[in-house]
Amino acid sequence: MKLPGVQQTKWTGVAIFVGIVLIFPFVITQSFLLSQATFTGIYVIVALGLGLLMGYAGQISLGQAAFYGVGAYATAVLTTSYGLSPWLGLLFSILIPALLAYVMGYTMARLSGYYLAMATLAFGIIIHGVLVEWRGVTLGASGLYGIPQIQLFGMSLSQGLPYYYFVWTFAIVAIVICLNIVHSHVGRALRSIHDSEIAASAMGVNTGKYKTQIFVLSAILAGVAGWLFAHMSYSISPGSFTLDASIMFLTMVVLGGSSSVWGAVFGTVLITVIRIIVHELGETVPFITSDFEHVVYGLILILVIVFTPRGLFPPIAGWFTRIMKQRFRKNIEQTKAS
Amino acid sequence: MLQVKNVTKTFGGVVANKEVNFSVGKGEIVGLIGPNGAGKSTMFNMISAIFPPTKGEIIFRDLNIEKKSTNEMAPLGISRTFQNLQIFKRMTVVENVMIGRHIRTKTGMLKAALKLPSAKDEERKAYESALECIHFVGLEKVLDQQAGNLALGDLRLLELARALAVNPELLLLDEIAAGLNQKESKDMSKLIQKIREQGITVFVVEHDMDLVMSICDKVIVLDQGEKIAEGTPQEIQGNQQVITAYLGAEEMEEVKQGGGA
Amino acid sequence: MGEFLQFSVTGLTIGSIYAIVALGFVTIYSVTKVINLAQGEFVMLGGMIMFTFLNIGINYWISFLLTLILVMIIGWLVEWTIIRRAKGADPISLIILTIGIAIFIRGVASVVWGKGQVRIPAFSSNQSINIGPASITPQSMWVVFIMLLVVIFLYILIDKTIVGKAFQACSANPPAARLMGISPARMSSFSFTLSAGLGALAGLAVAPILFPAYDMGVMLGIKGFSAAILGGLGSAPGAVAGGLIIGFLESYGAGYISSGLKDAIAFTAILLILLIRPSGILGEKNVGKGGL
Amino acid sequence: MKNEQVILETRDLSVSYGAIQALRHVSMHVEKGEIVALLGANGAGKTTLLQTLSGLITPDDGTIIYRGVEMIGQEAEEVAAKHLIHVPEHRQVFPTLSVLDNLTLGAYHHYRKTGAKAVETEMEKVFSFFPILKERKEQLAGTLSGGQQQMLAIARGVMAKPSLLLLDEPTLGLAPIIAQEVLGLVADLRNEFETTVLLVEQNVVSSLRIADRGYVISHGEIVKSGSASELRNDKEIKEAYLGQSV
Amino acid sequence: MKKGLLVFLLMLAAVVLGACGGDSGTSEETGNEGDSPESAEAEKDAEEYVLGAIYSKTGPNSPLGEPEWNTTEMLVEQINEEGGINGVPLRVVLADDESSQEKAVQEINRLINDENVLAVLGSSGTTESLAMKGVAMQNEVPMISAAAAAQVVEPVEDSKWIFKTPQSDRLAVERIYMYLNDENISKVGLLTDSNAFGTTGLEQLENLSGEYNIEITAKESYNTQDPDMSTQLTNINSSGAEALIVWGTNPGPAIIASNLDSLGFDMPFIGSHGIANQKFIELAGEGAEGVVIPTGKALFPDQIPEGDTQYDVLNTYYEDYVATFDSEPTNFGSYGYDNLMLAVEALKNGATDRASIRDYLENEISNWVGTTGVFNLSSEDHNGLEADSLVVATVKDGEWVLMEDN
Repeated sequence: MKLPGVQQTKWTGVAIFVGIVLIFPFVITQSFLLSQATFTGIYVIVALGLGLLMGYAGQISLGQAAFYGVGAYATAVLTTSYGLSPWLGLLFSILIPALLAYVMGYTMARLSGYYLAMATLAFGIIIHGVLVEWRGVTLGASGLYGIPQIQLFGMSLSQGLPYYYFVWTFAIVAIVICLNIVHSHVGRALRSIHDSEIAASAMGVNTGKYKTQIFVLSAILAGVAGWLFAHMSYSISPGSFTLDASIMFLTMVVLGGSSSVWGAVFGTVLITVIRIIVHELGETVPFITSDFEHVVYGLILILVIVFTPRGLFPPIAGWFTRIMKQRFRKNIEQTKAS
Repeated sequence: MLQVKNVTKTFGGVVANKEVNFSVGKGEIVGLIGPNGAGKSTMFNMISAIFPPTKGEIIFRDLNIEKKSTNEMAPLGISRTFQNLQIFKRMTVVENVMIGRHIRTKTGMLKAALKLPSAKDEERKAYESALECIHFVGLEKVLDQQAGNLALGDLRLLELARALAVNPELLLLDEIAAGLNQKESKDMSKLIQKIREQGITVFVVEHDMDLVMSICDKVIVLDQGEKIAEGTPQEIQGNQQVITAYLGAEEMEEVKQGGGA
Repeated sequence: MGEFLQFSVTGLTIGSIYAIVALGFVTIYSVTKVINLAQGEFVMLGGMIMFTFLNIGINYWISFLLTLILVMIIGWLVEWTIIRRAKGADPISLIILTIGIAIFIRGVASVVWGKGQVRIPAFSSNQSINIGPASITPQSMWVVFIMLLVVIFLYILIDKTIVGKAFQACSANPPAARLMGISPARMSSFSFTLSAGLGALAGLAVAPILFPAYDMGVMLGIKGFSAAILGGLGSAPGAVAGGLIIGFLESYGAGYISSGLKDAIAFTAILLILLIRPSGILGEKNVGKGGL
Repeated sequence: MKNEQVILETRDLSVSYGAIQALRHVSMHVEKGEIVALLGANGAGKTTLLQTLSGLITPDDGTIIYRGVEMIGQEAEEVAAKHLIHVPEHRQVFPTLSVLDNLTLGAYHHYRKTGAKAVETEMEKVFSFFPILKERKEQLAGTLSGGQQQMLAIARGVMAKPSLLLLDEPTLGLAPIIAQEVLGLVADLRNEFETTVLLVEQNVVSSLRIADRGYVISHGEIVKSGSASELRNDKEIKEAYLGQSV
Repeated sequence: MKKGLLVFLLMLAAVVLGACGGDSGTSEETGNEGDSPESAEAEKDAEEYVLGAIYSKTGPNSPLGEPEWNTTEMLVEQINEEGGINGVPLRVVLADDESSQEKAVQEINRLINDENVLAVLGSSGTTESLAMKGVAMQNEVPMISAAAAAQVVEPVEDSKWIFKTPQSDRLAVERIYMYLNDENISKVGLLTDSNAFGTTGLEQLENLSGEYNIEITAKESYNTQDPDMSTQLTNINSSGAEALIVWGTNPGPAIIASNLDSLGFDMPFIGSHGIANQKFIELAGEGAEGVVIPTGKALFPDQIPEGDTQYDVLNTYYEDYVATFDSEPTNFGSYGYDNLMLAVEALKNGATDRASIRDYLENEISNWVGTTGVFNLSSEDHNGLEADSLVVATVKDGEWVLMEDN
């Protein structure tokens, strides 16, 4: 069904992406890069939700890592202390963050801009505090360990190839879901809120409802990512769910651009690439350490906001499309000429 | 169809509307005019529930709407355009109009996420009726363009198409002709009349007097927040109070000069 | 009773630290509507630069002055090279931009000074003073004193000088201010310079208490930001109130409920206050804006 | 000779906001000591013209010459420092500052050069002219009545020692009697301080009473110009405001 | 690795392609730039032993990780200069986990699968070590951690492949309680950092108190970045504590020491081995005087009695380290030393594959003299140290000194 003039999912694009994800481990055999790619998949899921929240609902969250952490801890606690199956754990990794987000979204509906940023920041700090202090359940700062692996078709999913595919299956489903939402009337309504909230509501769009829904969705995605993270790791600790992590997710989204689903994916992959580059350089150039990585992150955020506030993805995609079109045209001309 | 009863609106201490009364009958084109700062936009915003009046009632088809929220207006059958162009700039023309169909779409986020057949079906229907509205205003040539790239005249038409997509019974047009040239403004008059022929009641706030005087059945004049006149265009143009409101008080000046001499 | 007094003294000390940092936020926000999340980094720079000067053997008070000046120059540079180029961006972008600046400054600091904490001598003696059953160190009193000094200084600057009035004018209505010949761009520079100075002053005051390190700005920045928001953005008295409230909440929370949950308690209280008053305790009202 | 008298001149000034062409080839001039009225219906482009003159808007095309100097490209704050003072629409006093502070800010650029003393004489002049402001000098500007705020806005402009004062709808939203009073003050202002005034007004009759000359602007173009008396009796003006007779 | 990067960049391009693919419809472009992957033949030189080491060289744990890292580098150089292990050169692949679990997991995957190491050393912190534990167990690679917390190697049946060299915080706590018993102090107040180090310390302090008849009168905590702990100290003081036990790393304990000083409470300050460094004294200044801690002997090898079995090992190591890096190795350096030397010991004795290294460590290490202590590893104990590997130290005139009562 083609509807000219309506933003629709380009399924060929999705197919190409899936293809690349599929063949990646055959091209790349290093375990290090494979584990990087696996983590990238997990982060992509969080970034997708945050991207929708920022780009489509026009809201900010400085506490996204809290949902990620709640998702991870929900399943970790239930599977280690209560012997629940990880698959049942997934249910709770979705439900608990969703519930938290619903309450948050509902009560914070009155806040915007800096006040909202503050509120989400506070939320992140509170959750982190609870994870650290609720030692009876979370085992505190030193972390919860002994998290079981996920069983699929009678097989234990361990780190490496199986988990890579497992994570990316979830990531691609998440991408498709986000694309569907964005390219539905819901996504259109959200985009309209971004351009003119007043006109959107005059057309009958219930802006508050959609903002809360997106907030919940972003929390669910973060929760699922947390679930994936927990069952990949033998152990999790509150240290993975701090403000730093929230800011990392934010960086990914801003870098790629929040105005499209692919922007978040792009940003996440790009951050991974930067990490690998810094890592590589660090092995040859002595003064480059992870501290240097932070300098680079900071610089990237500054440069992106100053020069391409909509993120790197839209200009790069635009440039790519142009080049392709030109090539295409040339090809036609050549065939005509011959 | 629409009744405004004793409506007063104050911002802080400033009175924007004071005890305004009027009504709009079904199928009419009614104009609301007045000099700058007379309180027209305030009145308009109250009718479209952007904010509530301080006092008084607004009744649409026997329903008090003064306390409703903005997004409840479209389902009731009231839609509007905006003077300072509230176009969704980063969306295409047809997408803009499809937002007008929003209230007729029932697909929730979950269905949309999974792209169920019913969602697809609804999407196609919304598209088709959006196309109808686009044809009606004559924007079919630019339907897949980014709205942000359109010329002013087309933007006004787009706002109109979007408002029509709601299938309104009452259409509120806020300075739909502002910034248009003579010809565009004439075309707009014709279009508004065509809309009325479809049985839609039209209520306009306008500065373009040529437009108001040529299409309106009834004109209401506000000055300093109060209603000073109501009547046919001819009556209004002849009304001394209206002329004074617009051009200044001749007699007052004489009084003052007399006093000074 | 003795405990209560001691908790209060501690709360006052901590609160005053937060209040000075919050005043830095407010100074910039009230002129430019930018929340500078790198404010904590100015505080850190104050401490670390002071350490460097002392380390190369410069006299204490000369180092103090040089530090202030250097940090102010850095603040000015931040505005001139970065913030100015992002004018008109929405709050979300500005938040991210200043987070970027903070990460950048912190990263550079960790490369320059390493990760370790440093010790900086107190302004005056270390002999603590007893107030009834409670006791307070002279440096804590200095912190409170500097906080008061900053409040008075800001009050005089904003309310009694033409520059302060120009500040307010830019804040209320930048285009109208330009029509008076006031340059909002220059005021923005000035506010960043000033607030970097305030940050540095905070850093200098707290350095003898908490052993500065490259990452001290994170915590102080967050608490200062919270205080500024809690007080209502753009209000200097609000910032002081916000800072003190958080300080007391933390101290009483730690004292009477649980020291482990004191941050969670303080932030929960902040959330609740924000839910009741979405624009803070002394939040800005939309003065003079009639219609839409 | 005539050139020396011309304090401000525009040629072919065109301005657009995105798709909207707000001004089309506007050419006009103001002579020293004149009050020139700029008339036209709402949305005709009067405010845009003033904002362009004061440097708030950069035109697409055309020139602005003020006291012999090309002004395009100068920032609003630089323009203000050259004593070309714009008193904006809706008064725009600083509501949270006192009357006195508002006035002091009006003199911002010479206050910074010459200090508080020099401003005092200016302040006295203004107070003698607007006694009501002296009475209320400690009051917050936001708490003044509309008419008083308008006077404050004008007085604030006067504090800047204007060579040319651009007044944007000073009577907007004022009761008729107050509006008359404000316009009367504008006339007195010219007489007393020899300030040249470019006045944007929708109240045609009143403004033409105090103006020497006028321009009528419609859809961003100057459609008519002439002396005040010529314009007063012009039928087209009425049509420009109230529409062609049906 | 370089090729890997390229492909990652390609993945990036893929995202772009993915999004624009529908427009351009020319997808075959992707294949263009990605030449076939280099068949990563990092030819395994059989004549080389490869170990992996992950330490937190940067991030919050860097005070721990850095001496560990340095020690490892120094020792490898020394070993190879002396002709390697039985003539075979030793190579240790060092990796920095930046004090993060995620990085630790990525690095251990790299070391095990890409670098094919025989054993993994590290990491410095508990949470990182726990995260690595999962991977090491899965891949059946011996791992020797430098983390304090006992749960890294406990329960032993779930920790078949995991060993660790630092005295478990359990031992440190026992050492403190022994000291308190000697001093006839029975009521203590606890003030612990809310981070992993402080939390695990707190657990042991609580668990062991009964055994040593210690009554805990107050439990308070603080965050590493907190500016003032007077409130917690006031509560502890009024709880009737006779001594204060502080479990944390710099700067917290230094702030507590000066708070304690200014509050004028005369409770003795008992710290953890986490502040067994000169930095603490430097920060706390006057307030450090009289602070008592349990510590490994690496803090002051010259104060160890000459008759001590560790005397030679410790002093040689200490002097070499100071000569090479111009700083103190601290106790953490000694963990780095023992981690590596235990693995080397196994290799030396012919255990040259993963399984045999593990078996050797578990079965053959007894009375092995390291810098941290004398190790007796067994299938019941993967740490193998006794409380006597710790001594009690106090600050006198700005120096750590061994307490005689030992």
